[in-house]
Amino acid sequence: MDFSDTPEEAAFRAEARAFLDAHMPLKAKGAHVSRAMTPEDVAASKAWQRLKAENGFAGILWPKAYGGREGTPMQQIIFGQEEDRYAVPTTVFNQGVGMAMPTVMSFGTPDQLARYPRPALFGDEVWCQLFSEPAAGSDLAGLRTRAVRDGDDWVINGQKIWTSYAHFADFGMLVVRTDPGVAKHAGLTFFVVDMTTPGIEIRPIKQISGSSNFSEVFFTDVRIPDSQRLGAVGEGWKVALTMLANERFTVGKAEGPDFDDVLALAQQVDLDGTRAVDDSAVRERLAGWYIRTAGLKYTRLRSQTALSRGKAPGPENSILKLVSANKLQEIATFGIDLMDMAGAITDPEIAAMRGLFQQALLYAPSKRIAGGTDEILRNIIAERVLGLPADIRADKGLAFNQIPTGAR
Amino acid sequence: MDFSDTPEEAAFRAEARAFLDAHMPLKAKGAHVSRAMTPEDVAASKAWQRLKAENGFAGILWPKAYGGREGTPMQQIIFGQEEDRYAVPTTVFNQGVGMAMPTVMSFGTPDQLARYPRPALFGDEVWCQLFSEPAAGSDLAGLRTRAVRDGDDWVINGQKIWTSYAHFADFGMLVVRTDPGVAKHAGLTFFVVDMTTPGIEIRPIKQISGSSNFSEVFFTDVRIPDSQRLGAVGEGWKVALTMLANERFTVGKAEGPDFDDVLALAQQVDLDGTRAVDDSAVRERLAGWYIRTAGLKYTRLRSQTALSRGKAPGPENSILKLVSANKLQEIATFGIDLMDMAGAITDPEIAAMRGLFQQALLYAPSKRIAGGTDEILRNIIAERVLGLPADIRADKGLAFNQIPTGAR
Amino acid sequence: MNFDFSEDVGAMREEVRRILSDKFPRGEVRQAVDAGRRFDRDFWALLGEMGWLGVAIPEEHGGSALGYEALCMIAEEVGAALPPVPFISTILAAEALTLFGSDAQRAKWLPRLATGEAVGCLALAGELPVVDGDIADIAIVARDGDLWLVELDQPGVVREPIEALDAVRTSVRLTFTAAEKLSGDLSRFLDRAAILVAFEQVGGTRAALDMAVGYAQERYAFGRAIASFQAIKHKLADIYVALELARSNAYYGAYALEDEADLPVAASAARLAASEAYSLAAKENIHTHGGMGFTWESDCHLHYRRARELAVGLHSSRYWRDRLISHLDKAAA
Amino acid sequence: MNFDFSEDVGAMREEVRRILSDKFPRGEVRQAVDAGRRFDRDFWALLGEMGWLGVAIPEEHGGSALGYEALCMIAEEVGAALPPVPFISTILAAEALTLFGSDAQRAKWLPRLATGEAVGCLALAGELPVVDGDIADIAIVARDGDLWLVELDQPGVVREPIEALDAVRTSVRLTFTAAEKLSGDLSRFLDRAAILVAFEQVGGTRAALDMAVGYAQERYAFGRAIASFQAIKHKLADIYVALELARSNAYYGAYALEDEADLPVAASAARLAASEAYSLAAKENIHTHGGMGFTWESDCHLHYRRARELAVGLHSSRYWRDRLISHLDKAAA
Repeated sequence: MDFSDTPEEAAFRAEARAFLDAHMPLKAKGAHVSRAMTPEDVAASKAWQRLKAENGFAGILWPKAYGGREGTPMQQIIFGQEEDRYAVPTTVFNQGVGMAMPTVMSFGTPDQLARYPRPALFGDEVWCQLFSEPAAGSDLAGLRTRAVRDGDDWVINGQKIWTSYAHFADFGMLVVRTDPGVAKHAGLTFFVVDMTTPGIEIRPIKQISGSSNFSEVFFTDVRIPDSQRLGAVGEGWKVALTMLANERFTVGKAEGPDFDDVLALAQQVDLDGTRAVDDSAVRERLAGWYIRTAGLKYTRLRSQTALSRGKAPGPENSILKLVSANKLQEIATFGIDLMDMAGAITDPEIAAMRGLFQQALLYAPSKRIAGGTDEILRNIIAERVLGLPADIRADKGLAFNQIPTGAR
Repeated sequence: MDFSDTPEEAAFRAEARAFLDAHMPLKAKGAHVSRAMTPEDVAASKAWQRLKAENGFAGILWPKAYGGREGTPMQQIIFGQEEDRYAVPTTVFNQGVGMAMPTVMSFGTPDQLARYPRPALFGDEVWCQLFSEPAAGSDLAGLRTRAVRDGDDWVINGQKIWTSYAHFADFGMLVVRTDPGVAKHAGLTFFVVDMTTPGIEIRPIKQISGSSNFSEVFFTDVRIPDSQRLGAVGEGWKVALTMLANERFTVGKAEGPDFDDVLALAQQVDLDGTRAVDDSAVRERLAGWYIRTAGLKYTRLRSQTALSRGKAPGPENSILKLVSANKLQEIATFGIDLMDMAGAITDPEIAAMRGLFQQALLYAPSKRIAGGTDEILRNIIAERVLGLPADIRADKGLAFNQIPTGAR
Repeated sequence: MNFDFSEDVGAMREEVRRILSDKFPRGEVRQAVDAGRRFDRDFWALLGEMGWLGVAIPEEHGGSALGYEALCMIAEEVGAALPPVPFISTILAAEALTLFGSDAQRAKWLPRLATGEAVGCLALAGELPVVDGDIADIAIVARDGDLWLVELDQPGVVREPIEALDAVRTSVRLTFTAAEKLSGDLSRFLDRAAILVAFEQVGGTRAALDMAVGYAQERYAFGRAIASFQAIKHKLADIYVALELARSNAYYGAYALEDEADLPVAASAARLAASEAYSLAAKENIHTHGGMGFTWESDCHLHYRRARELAVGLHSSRYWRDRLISHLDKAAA
Repeated sequence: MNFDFSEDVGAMREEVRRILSDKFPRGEVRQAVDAGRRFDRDFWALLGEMGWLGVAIPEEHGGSALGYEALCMIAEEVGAALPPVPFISTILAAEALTLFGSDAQRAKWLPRLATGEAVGCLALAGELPVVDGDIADIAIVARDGDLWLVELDQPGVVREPIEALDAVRTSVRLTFTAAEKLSGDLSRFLDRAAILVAFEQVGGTRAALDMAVGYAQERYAFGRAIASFQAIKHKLADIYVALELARSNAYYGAYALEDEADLPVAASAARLAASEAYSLAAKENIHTHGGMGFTWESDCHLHYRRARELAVGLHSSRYWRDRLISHLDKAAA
């Protein structure tokens, strides 16, 4: 085992650091930002994306033909580690550059390949994902948005949900049902959609925290030319899975209070005259979160080591999200309780640690849901890692329009 | 709410207490006995059962025709509360008097009714239960022991398991498969079997603790006259369910270390110069077990109140066992850890509290399995209390001999 | 022996539940909050008329003296429905005055609290947060282990709304210059308050579980109700177990309100079990709703926020664990 | 960066695993125990010949000096297979002498420990319990914060077998009259021992999970493998998560054996995570086996007993939580 860089890695790290130093300040210690994106934030993200692309740090694994570096997974890891130390703008390009464009590169026509990847990489065009629907969450292939062929066009009707950055997006990656009379995975087709197309309406979703980070996207007689189809008709599930597989590369650390923050809180809080961190019950909780935090950190390093040895990222990312999302909710709850009666105060001007824990309490539930619920992640671990049988399928062998549906 | 007796209840309690005082000493405080039954123990249990029956305390709910009192559920509760205070012999009559005979009374022929209940009540005959099989545990109706009609007899071949007191039992309550060609619940028939019948072989099961409280019972060409059939041919499942429903009345408190014991241990153990009970992490655990212990106690009282108001006992007993079995395993583990390195010692002459916690560690796993696993109990609560749907059935609509089976 | 509420209280529960569900069907509370209707004065007046606010107030002070069983039951139902009225604040203020007020204080305030003409609130943590302090007429204040009465129409009283977890009730920072000392001891008041709040929490737990059960039966995925997946079924079963344990502990608490011999233990256990159950139910109710649970419109957050606010409102679990184990330790010495 | 064992160690692992599984197929260890074969001297001699006992012993003292990665790997495989040999006792005794022994002590004992000619044991808790004390030639004894070497063939040494949790290894009460003081500090030794034992625990966790996974796939109920029920699937997934977290913490511990800068934190985290994972896996392995898991013949109890014995053997988690948080607190001050 060796935590030091190889000479090649060290050289790349120095190059990355020089670039970052030249353009961005280091992060302040303990800084946590969690607020809705403004147009100014988006502009900053675009500018930073362009700067990275121009300096060969945006598409490290991308082909040079699209402006990439054709670098190594280890270089991507190193750049991520370094960038994480700087106060860079919150990115709106994870879905476009990390997930959508690799999918376009897998399934795109020559025209599509000429048109889309480069502007995405250089920060000119933002992409969003149009997969989930109100009745298709964990069971994504149960989606109901319909596309009907009409001459050279397709006409789309239906509703998508949980779309991040829909308002700022230029294009969307859209999967819809083109044949409800066949099995649910077989009747789907994938499109690239211009978000300015008439008939698209975007409505922000008010979350339990009161803010809005996601939107619903409604499609009413939206016409899409067949040239914007990605992959064959009926092949939409395969395209969608390719895109979701790329999500594994983009999953970062969960934002919000982690071990260091709850340790800091326990150092501040006084319990009957002693610091909370000296209390045995507090220590027991802290120790539990530390071994999870450290365990995830070293699991990520093991995974990166495997990646650098040429192995594909495996289901270990399911572990990362499952553990970190639940830990986040536990830490938020504990932090509030540790503040005793003052824990109910959410005002960042009054609450301890500027309301970090109260804020986290209100977004933690989404972390256990978005990108795969706890239950879906446990199924993935059980089935793909341990080789256990799949759940019994009530919809097996049925045409989509024959599958039982509930009131919601 | 009122914890005091009505005048009638008080009179009965006084009567019970006078009887108990006359015959048995009070329990010593903190006494816990857990060892295999000896023939002497069985003799003591029989003598005590006879004494209770002769004094009208054995079959409080039983008809007078069989030697019962025809009393009230509240009287049975009161006698149980009082008897629990005395050092009475461990009973071998729970299954016979509490479960088997009520079932005989529901399904028995006049001859059977004349023959069986009275000797059971008066301690002359011990009964055991022959339901579970190696391949039929949670899925009890998946049992494979076969009975084939041969003239006026049935010939039994197969194996039962987890039978308590098989060696001491005079009779067994036996459910077997008489028709493997129909759905699994439909092909079962119930018998009363004389345990001295040739072809029955009893082998004790060595448990993980090293002791043996259960047996396997093997049937090789065992002949049972049709007159010992209980209920109609094919009606065995209904009879078995009746017997299991009576189990709800007999479930007592789980033996072994409970809150009081772990509190006592925490008062004894020294942690860096202070008593463990003063340690905040220890207090957190203790408080968690206390609210469960008290919650179960008061849930039982609520259930008894409902019973005294004429309501049938509901699925609350599923809660009692689910919570108490898991709590037992947690307490045993914690007690051992609290002893630090000395916790590994099991010798009752050396270990703290005479090895109570170490002993419990080794039988606690069985409490989460016997009489319904954690999973079965959660299913019962989910389905019968909350009204949630049953699991999808892979064996639905199949004849028994068409149901998929595994290697075990 | 009878370990259940009386049949009278059982009959009254039907009525209380019906009135609450008629007035506040699903969605109504959230819509009231969204529309800024933070205090439903009409419904509050109705509660006064129905006598729900005065069940534990002596008859000579305008109460019905139906007793604590009735009060516990109403607290449970209110905890389930979350109506935008200062119920628990007001009954706890009345409780403090009933126990510890002077004759003059009782005569002045209890009749008005019993009818809803006056609203009470508690300031147990210093200046803030004081729940319902924006609309209260009196505050019961804890300071240095004593309880004080502060009349809020006096000069020198300042109430400044602050952001807090609860979505329905408003909290304020409360400052004042004059207060009247009450006679009683704070820990006894906290014990009694904890039991009444435990019933509120039990009600909230039940409501959150009901929501989750309802949604899991209606929501289909993979061609089946999600309630048919064991991951969901067993989680809901565990919440039910927590609810029943909390309810049983709370019932013993209700008994201890009448017979105080075991009050500290009964109160601590009731509060700990109820806080644990409500936290679990509220958080897993959101999770059972999936993405929908994370939307403002799902109403799930009303319980999630309330669960945490109640869990810290009368001190968090640490205080109660210490109180519980200290008493049990002494008793077993 | 490279956060994994070297490829050499990976190749050696294949061999170690093959030898252990050939010699101790499922059921073999329990049968050996039942037959009173408490110490398999032939297999022990083989381990010595293969060089497994001396991988972390310097070459001048008869070791192969392959290093700690190899030792951690072997500990993991031994922890999975539970062979009736005093492996961990002996390597920890050798570790104590390597770190803290005098030249004479090292020269006398390390070559014999490296070949298996001598067996070591640890007496960290006073007289008892001393695991493998029945068959050991030397004991490393902790007293008053110091470590001592006791040669067990001396007069005055008494070893009295006692009943303890482990089914495979025997514990004794050990008394003696003469001991030689070692130079080192106890807490550093405990840290290093905790990391090596953590690998044993990780191996045990993996083995218990494998048993549960295998059984759940073979066992049918209600016409389907019980592994297809989410209650079982998700439980096994949770055990896998605990295993991976424990493994990752243990790997960092292996790194800290070479670079001690972060040793107390790495050791505490490795031990806490491994104790938690093994306890969970061992108990739920029994439960997954249902009634069968509760029989002596199922072998499930070998891990259940070992898991608890290891969890308390180098102090229980309380010690390690204090050590961990004290260091992290200081580091973040």
